[in-house]
Amino acid sequence: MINVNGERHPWHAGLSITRLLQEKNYVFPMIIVQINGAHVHEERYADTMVRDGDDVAVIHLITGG
Amino acid sequence: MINVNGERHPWHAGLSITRLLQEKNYVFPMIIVQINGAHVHEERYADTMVRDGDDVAVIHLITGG
Amino acid sequence: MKIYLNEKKVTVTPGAKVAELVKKHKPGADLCILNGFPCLMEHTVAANDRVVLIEKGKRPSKRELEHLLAARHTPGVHARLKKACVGIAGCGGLGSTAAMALARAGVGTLIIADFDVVEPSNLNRQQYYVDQIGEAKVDALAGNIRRANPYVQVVKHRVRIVRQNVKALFRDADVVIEAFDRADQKLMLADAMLDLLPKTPLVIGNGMAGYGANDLLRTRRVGNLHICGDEASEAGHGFGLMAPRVGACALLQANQALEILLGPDPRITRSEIRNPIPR
Amino acid sequence: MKIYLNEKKVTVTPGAKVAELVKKHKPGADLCILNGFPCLMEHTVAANDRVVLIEKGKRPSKRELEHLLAARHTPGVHARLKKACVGIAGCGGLGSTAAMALARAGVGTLIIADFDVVEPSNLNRQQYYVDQIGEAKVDALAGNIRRANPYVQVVKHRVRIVRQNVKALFRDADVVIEAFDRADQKLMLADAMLDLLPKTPLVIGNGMAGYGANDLLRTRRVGNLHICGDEASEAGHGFGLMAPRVGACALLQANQALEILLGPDPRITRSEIRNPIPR
Repeated sequence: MINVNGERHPWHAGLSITRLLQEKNYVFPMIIVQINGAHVHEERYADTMVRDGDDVAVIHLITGG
Repeated sequence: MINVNGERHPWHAGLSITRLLQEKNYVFPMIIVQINGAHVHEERYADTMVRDGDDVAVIHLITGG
Repeated sequence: MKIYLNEKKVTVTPGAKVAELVKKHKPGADLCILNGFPCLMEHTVAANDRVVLIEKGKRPSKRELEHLLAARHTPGVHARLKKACVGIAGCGGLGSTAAMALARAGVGTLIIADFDVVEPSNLNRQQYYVDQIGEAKVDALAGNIRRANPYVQVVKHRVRIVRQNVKALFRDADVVIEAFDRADQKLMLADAMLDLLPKTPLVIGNGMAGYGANDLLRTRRVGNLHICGDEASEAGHGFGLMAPRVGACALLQANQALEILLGPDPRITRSEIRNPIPR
Repeated sequence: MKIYLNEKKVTVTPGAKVAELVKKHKPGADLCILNGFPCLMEHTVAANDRVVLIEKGKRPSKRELEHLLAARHTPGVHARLKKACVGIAGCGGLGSTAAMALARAGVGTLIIADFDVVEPSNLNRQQYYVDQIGEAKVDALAGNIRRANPYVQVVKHRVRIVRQNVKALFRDADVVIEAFDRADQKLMLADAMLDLLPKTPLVIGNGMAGYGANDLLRTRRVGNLHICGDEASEAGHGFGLMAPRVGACALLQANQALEILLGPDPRITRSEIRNPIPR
């Protein structure tokens, strides 16, 4: 089990950031992802694996200011 | 049972506003009280009886602005 | 097809791009606002679009300016706000800040009432300037409003607000914003409004001393009273008021006033990412 | 015993009342500020109190003014904020509003960066005036800050903020406020800050189009990113930005910056009446 934006989400082997974003339906273009407080660059989403127990934060940046 | 600022509170016969404010420990000097949306003046707190099922709102006005 | 170009109805060819409108109607324009939002020169306009073309850095005429201000506002919303009247009871940290925001948002009429003059101790949180020290707050505020949006009608009352004049001051207001500092004055106004103008919503600022603690600044509604603030942090010796937290409370009051005037904004949704929607 | 009178240390008799201080030290003064808060003439002062006496409506000298501004701030807090430096990335609806509030609150240094000029379409929500149309935003904002608090050091950069200059612009800032309009720019800045200045907190404004819906404007922290806004309401054609909601978001950002600089305010408590405390 992992934590995604404060919600519990099931973990499984081979869970990449790309896969997690699909599972959560986070299909937004402008996104920041942090795992346990560490920033993950977009080009690393496919090969960065989430480990069981990780705390994942996703921020969706939107226009307006 | 009555509702006071969104919380349930036990009702009993003879429950005046004055008594209710004591029970809730709302001992603030600057207060507005409404029962079911109707404003109750301070000079009527002692003789205004709360009925079972009433919705009571209490606002405590405080300095700053 | 017809569009509105700089607020005038003009006929354009279907499929026309903004760049073509510039060439034909306003050569030199380098900014296009489409339906209240900046857009690219390659954008294709549609029937009934509102297009505003301006030349950056060039000061428009007074008449053109009003059109441009109106154009940036969300269409429809602007027309309704222009007919609205908001009363501001007190022109200190809450009142001056709420009034400026409502003026910029395009509320047609603001009734502002206060007795005080601008003092140095006001500048740490109120919308006045060093060069306005000594001016009556209502005069200084009306001047600042005029510089921000010259098309707001400002009704100034330099009076101490008391129960006896509340009805006369605010009978024409669609909403009143309570913007006093002292709790006893807040109570006086709430009592008077509930008794004398019971149909007029009153938006109260209640609890905003100190700094931080954003998520305690909430809004609740009790009948026609709308209460913004943390309802707990009382200003006093050694617990001062500061521009960010007082101002945030004031702008929540102004924002609540807009919701009262316009009804809930149907376009605002909950965040899917912060509040995940079950699939 | 010793007190501070208009920021100078003076010796007074224990039990002295404000009225006696006026008679002796500043005849004509009709307003007393005690430890940052107005008090009555009958008040008895205590050792180490900070007392400021002013004559309403009379413009103080520049030197006196700085003391008076400092005096109105919460003691201790003021000294810490004066040493702080906040970076403001973008001077539009979020940046201009946050900057003015932080200047009034007494933050010592503000780094402001923006490339644009003031346009009519900005006035519906940004802290500029009709007579500033055409000025560079950083110049107009620096001027407005100077009129609100002349003792803030403003470092202006009229540049387009790109990844390549983020570190140079904001390396001296204790906190940076993200105040762009476009999502791609917000992402660029967040990425750059996380990579190049990872120890500097960044306060992001995210989701504030439309009006009303106060309680959706929240703040959450993700490591060194602090996100203010509803995280959902994206500005676009027909869904414009308005002064109260954008401004509320900006002031929540400014308020969050103060909490980052000072730590949580220990004096703020939850409302007993809204969130009843179990007895």
